Amino acid sequence: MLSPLYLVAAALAASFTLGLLNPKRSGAAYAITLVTLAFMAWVPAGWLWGFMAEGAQPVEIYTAGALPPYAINLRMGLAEAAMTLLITLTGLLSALYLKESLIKLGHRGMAVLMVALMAFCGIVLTRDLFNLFVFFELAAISTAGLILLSEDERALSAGFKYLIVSQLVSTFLLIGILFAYHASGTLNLDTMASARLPHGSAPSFALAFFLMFIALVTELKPFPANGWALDIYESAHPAYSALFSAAAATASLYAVDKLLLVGGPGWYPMATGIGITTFLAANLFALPQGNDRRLLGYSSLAQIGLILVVLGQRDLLGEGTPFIAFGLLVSHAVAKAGLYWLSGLVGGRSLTDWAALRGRPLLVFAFISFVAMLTSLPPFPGFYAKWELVRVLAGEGRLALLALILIGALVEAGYLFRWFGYMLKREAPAEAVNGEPHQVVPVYVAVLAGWVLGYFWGELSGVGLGHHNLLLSLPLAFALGFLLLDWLPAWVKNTLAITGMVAFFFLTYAEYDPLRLIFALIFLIGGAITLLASYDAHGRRIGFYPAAMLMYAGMVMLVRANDSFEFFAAWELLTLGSYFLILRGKHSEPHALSYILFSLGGAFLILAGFALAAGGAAQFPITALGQVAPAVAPWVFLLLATGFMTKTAAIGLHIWLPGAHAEAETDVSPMVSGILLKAGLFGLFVLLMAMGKQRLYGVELTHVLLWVAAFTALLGNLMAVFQEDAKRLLAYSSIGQMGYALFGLALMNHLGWLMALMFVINHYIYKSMLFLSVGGVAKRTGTREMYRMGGLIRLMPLSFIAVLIGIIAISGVPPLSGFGGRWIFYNAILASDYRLPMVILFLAGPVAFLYLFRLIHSIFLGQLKDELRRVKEAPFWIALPQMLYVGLLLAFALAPGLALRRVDTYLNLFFPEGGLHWEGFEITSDYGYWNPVAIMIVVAVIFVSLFAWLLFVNRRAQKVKQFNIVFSAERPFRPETTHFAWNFFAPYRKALGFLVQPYATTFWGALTDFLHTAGDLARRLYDGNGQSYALHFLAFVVIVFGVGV
Amino acid sequence: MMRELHERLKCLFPLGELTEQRRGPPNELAFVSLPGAYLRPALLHLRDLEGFTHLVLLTAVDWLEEGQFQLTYLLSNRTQARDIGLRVFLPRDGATMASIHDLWPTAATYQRELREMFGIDFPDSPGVNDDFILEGWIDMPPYRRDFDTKRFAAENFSQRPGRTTTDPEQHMKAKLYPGEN
Amino acid sequence: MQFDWMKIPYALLTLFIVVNFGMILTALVAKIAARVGRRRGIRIWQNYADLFKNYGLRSSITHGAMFYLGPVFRLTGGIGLLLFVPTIYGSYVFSNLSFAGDLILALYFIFFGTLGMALGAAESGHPHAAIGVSRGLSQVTTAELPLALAVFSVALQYHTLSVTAIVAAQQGGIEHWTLFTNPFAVAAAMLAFLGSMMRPPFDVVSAPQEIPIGPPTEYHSSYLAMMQTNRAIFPIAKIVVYMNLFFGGAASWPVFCLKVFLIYMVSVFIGVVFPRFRVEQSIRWFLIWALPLGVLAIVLV
Amino acid sequence: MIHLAMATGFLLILIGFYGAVSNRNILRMIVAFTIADSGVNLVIVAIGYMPGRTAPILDATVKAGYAAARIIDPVPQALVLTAIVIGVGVTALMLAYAYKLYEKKRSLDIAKFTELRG
Amino acid sequence: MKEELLKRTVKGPDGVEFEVEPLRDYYCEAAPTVMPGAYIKIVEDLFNWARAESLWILGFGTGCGAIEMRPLMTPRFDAYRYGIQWRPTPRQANLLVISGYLSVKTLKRAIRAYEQMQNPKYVVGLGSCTINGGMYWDSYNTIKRLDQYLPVDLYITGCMPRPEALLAGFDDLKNLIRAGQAEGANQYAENFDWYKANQKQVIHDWDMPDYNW
Repeated sequence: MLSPLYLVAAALAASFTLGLLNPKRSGAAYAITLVTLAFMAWVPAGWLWGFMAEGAQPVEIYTAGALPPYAINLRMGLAEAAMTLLITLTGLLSALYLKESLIKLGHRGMAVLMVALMAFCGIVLTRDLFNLFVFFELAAISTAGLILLSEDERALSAGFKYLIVSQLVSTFLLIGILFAYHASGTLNLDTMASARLPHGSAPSFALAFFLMFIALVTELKPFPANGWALDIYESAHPAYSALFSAAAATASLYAVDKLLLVGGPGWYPMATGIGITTFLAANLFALPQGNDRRLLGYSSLAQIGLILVVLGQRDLLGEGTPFIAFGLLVSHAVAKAGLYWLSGLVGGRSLTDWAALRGRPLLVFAFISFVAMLTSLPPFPGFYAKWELVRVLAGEGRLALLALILIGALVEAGYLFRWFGYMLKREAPAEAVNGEPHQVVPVYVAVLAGWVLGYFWGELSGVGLGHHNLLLSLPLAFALGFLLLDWLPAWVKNTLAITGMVAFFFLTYAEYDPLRLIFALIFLIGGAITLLASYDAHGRRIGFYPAAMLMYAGMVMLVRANDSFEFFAAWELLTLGSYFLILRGKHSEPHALSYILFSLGGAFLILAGFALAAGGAAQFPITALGQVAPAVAPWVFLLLATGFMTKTAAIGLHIWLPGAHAEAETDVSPMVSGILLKAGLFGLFVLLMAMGKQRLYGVELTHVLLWVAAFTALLGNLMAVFQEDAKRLLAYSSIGQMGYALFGLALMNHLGWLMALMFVINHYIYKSMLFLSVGGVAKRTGTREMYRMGGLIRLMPLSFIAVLIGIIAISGVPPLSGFGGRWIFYNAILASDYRLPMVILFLAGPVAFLYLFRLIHSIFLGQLKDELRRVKEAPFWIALPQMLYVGLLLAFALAPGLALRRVDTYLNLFFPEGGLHWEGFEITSDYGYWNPVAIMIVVAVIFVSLFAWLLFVNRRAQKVKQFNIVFSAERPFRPETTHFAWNFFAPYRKALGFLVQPYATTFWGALTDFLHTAGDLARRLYDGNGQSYALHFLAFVVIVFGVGV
Repeated sequence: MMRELHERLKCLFPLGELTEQRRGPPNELAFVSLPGAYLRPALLHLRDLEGFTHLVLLTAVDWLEEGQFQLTYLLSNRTQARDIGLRVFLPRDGATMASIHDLWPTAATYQRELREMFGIDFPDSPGVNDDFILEGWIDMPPYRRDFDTKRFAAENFSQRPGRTTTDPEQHMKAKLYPGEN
Repeated sequence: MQFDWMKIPYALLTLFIVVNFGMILTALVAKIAARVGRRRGIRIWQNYADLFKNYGLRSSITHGAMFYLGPVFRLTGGIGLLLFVPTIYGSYVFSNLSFAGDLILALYFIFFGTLGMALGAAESGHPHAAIGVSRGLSQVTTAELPLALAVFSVALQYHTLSVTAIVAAQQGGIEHWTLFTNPFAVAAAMLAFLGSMMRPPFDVVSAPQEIPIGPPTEYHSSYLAMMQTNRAIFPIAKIVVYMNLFFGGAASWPVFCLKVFLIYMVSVFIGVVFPRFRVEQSIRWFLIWALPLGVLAIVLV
Repeated sequence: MIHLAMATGFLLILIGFYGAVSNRNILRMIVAFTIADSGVNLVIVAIGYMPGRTAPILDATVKAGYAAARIIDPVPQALVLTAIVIGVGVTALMLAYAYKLYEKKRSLDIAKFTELRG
Repeated sequence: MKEELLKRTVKGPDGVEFEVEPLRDYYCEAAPTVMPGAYIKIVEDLFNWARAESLWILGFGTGCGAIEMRPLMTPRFDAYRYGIQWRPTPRQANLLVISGYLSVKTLKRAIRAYEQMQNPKYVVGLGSCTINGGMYWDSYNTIKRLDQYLPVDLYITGCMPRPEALLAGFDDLKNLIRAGQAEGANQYAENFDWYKANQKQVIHDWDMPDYNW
């Protein structure tokens, strides 16, 4: 392990050497620079290894041979090693990235770069206040120097603005340091900290500390004193921006952390306040940004603000602080550096210009990895950090702060995922990305680092908190494996995926209780059946399998989750995977965005709910939800239920669903509708099983759920009635169906739950089938507008049969399985205490007929159009699963007991009363009876006899064509004018259309518009004038002082 | 009243004599002829300034002997309850008249009928060449007086043999008063 | 499971009786309506002539597979509904096939024929058929609502979903009928009944002067005959459900005939007095007048 | 004496700040910052001053052994040197910026360099 | 030929172009066939009885005679009591009453309506115009003999015949049907070419398939 002094020494030595070098030999100078930077990275790397693997102890390095306070000392500990490594690695990679630029600039530029890095390292290492000041000034000068050397002309003014502010800052800092020294008699941080108590309360020291603190915090670019930083981020060379965002911020953060050590807990609230304000404001301002680098700048500010909040919560977080702060910091640093490097590869500065990356799957992967890191999604370090942070905050009751953090994070996710959507979906600019290897390599290193850190954090979390390392869980590993296999042809991957899912089911078959078995069956085997349709795809289908398998992995992990952490991680994984899947649709960009936002919003509620429930405990088994303290239990219930209901698209939270499901690819729609929605229901099952009925302010929450469910069912169905787009119709129908299932759950009795489960199974089968069928039709006809189709029954008989069986099943008409659901439903409501919500649900039932008839009529019956006369049946692989589903549906209709009987028994654990009796083929409840086999036989016998009779009577019937219809002795004009399909239920709209005004859409639209407009108006604060920025800083100081006092 | 109108109009258009069919007020009805070239300004004047807002009908008379078609544009002033008919004469051969469908959309229908039944062309009138009442007509326009409907019917339709035609007057006389003559 | 094979001939016997009763009943009703209009009206056996004629038509056309299935669905719905409900209370012979399911089965089986008919009609490609279906389905959504509420109320009242048990609970005098023990439910259900009988004011579905004649526009010969058969069975089957739920059921055929006739006449009386509603009017009517009754029924039971 | 120096220092700082935010000319701003810098340095020196003591230079008059009691606090004296050096560096850099900015727009008005905003 | 009936080239969703010929693709081209009655005589007799007692008239008025049809259903004449009723769709009707003069244009519609009815079906010509042209004997636009174009089972004379005459006529028709002599549909199928030739002689813009199923 080399002395950390080498960090300083090497940089200085190399800089001076460069100065001696012949200016023309810039190649050699570049080589020296790289070697030096590599050496500088090597030093902390050695230390880090030493601390981590060899158990080395932190060391103090004393300069000038004297002990502090008489001399300056540097410290190399675990934190310092990690940070300096982060800084120097960023520097090294940036230097690599900057190859051309640096060689053009010559040795002066390289020297400045090295000095800057040296200064950042110095800030981290030093324990002396004045030394800190010196390093800060060095950093400022070298930063300004680097900016001066940037190519962008605008960077000049930005650099000058930076200098103005840094002049002010240094004035404050210096005066603060000197007064602190005056008050405490030392410049050494540790001495000052240990001697804090006697003079800590002295006003003079407090004022001095305030000056130092505010100066250092300003280096973190707090709101509103951060306009200058944004200008730099926007205008500087992206490699410099990467450096500032990752390295400089790291150093400054650590400086503030060290300073807080001196100031003590009294200053924590101030740090928290500044941090959270910055976090919220920066995210809000980022919303309307169109420039990529400025957006990243805002995001940087926000992230650093968040970390400042973490530092400010040190009193709560205690030992866990580094885990959280570092988790967020490395996520931020790695991602932000990577993104800035990426931005250098993209030609245009508009967000949509990033579509140029699309041709490079690896870069796309890099981008999304970075976005996931920034939004704290699993399996990256930020995820563990976020979980831990929320857990502790909720445990200690800092709920307002928690809420603000989550809101800010949601806004951040909003603009980041919107950007990602642009990249994947917008029209790619003409010029493609031409990344030289030396530019691309840093990006890849960052991605790799992100994943490695994710693994590392998983391990840390395992050691410290007993959580399972997500990257080691088999389903996730399986899913991620597809990233490596993405070069294979699609059918190979499909086979692998199906095999894997089926195999996993049979491996783990015995581990599930009956309820979970049903869900596992749907997720794994059901998913495998749906995947059969994917054989229809040709080529490699880059990105499909990792996304799909990520979703399935998440769902499997959800079913297998034991504690809240696993549950939540699985939830986020399945959300992320399904988001990618949905985003693959041709026009799905806005819908995928609203999906991910609603899902993340829901996820945050779940996160908060779990954290609140855990009350600070590191481990919280799902089953422990039942033992939550009565004071918080209803709130936990509310949070979790709302979170789960975003996934099941309860009314009000449903607006993401239609677009997302409708615009998805043919084989994706059944996955996200037939299967994914069940994840939300599973969550609700788990929640209700554990928590049961809860009352809040005397209102029974399950009763509220009942009303929500009823309205969801009614309005979902009603909206489906008025759709022209077949897939949208099905999507709205899903909303309605989920309303039914939710209703069953909320009934809180045995049969209600059984009914919900029946809906789970039924909905999986028929909605997958219908989406496949309609998807196949849309694929063949090139449209999803139903009125453009018509008369396809003869051309696509298999698809027709699937839809026919599907709609009979959905409508609940005997003898198919939908009737079973209705029968159990009636029995369930008879046993329930509530009556009024049923009214709504009764209305919803027949409404389903409307859209179902419309679906089958407009597509398959009626008049065939000219251009569709030669349409072929859906491709084999899309038709095959449909036929399997038809078989499944009939089997389930005949023998529902196969699936339900065990669950029925299992539910006795929760509701011993009111179960069903299964005798032979007959099913009996407390109220009635039902014999599916008898019904099926009776109906079949009557039906077949009549059909045979009719066929016999009409054996000589003349088969006619579509215009052979009576038309008041006239003839039809054209098929288009004869097919009655558009606005099919016009009278119904006249009567009940007022119920389906898009209130929810308007509300959410207004909310996002408001945020957007607010951000857009408020960011005019940054008028670009250096003097304004100086005033901002002064105002900031005054405000903080005022609030602080 | 109509006379006053006629006097007024005469200053503007070369009108012919006024033929008053019904004197009023109310319910006046009069006809006046004018050259085809002045029809449009006259119609506009009547419609916009004199309150004849309603085109009651547009019809034609075949003056076979004179070799002319007479077009009658019957306009109505509803507030004053009076009608005026403008007569325009055009040569029978290649009869063409400017369309007024832009003044009264309903005129298009009349013009279509005249096109079919008389063979008078109204260029640019919407759908003027489409079938109106007849479908697949193959002969000369049937309302022209030189069209021989009896001969046409005899040639085109199979008649029931043994059919006789009786003069109704004679027939009834014979039936009611069998004793006489 | 033991299955009594005699149930099949018994069921067929019920079917036979009901078909003939239905044929005569509808003719009788038409005749009564004619007499109100001072006409003699059709002959009492007219329905048979029409039926035979339609079965006896020599030629027919077909628009495709669903065109066949439409009437089959329709008639299956009618026969099924009839057979899933016991016709005569206390009679094993006329308990039909009610072992297959309870009231809910009957309630949902009503839709079987409607749905199938709609599909068959739509297959013909005739716009009037689609328009008729659109109207019919729209109307049914709110027309069925009071019935559903009434059934819910009755099931709550008697604590069972078994039709036989519900009838049994109403035995022992007219004052035990649901009509008197749960008048709101009956009122709501009878309003729903009007909506389901295809008579004015709720007959806009077939609207003879406007969209001749709605869904069955293209149907003829034996297809039509099958639907005519259903028209004889289905109203009776539906009325049987009403009778069993609300009017004490019937313990013998004469009582059965009387009650069915009287219930049928309710819709006839209303029908000859009121003009036709448009779809949105009837939807509003059901929501404003029938729905509150239904809600009262379930709240007060 | 101390208070006078310190007050002067703070006054200079305030004058500097005021100058920096009220002058739109970049060169004037730089001058203003230099004034503020001087103020800071004055404050630093004033902090280290103790009445009745001598400069922290060990020579014949101040023996090493008594130094602790005789001299004023040497640390601020040492620091101020560094601060001055850094101040000079920053000022030089700012001047370099001023030069480049003038080259770019032929103007020294800070309000004209607002391409970046929002 | 109207534009919508012309052959046209369309492009399928897969981008392949193909031709659509409306008359061939949208209409069944089969010719009618003779439909024999039931093999067993008594069954056919039963059916004939039923057909006679269930005359469903197509609600289609061709000329001024239609005005005389309405009173049939009023309380005064009450044709319902004879099993007669109106049907709005040819599919369900089995009696076509040509009520008065028949212009060439209407003839086309009458043919279409007739052909869309199912075998057995009956045609009654009402009034002089259907017999010999009546007062329109020299009209350029009405046919003079209905039986040239459709197989007429019965004429009811008069200009106009009163409802009583119609009732009497229907009674005669019933007798014909019961006797098995009303086989117009089969005659039409047998002499299909002759009927078509006659029809096409007067209908110059024939724009429909030869038989309208």
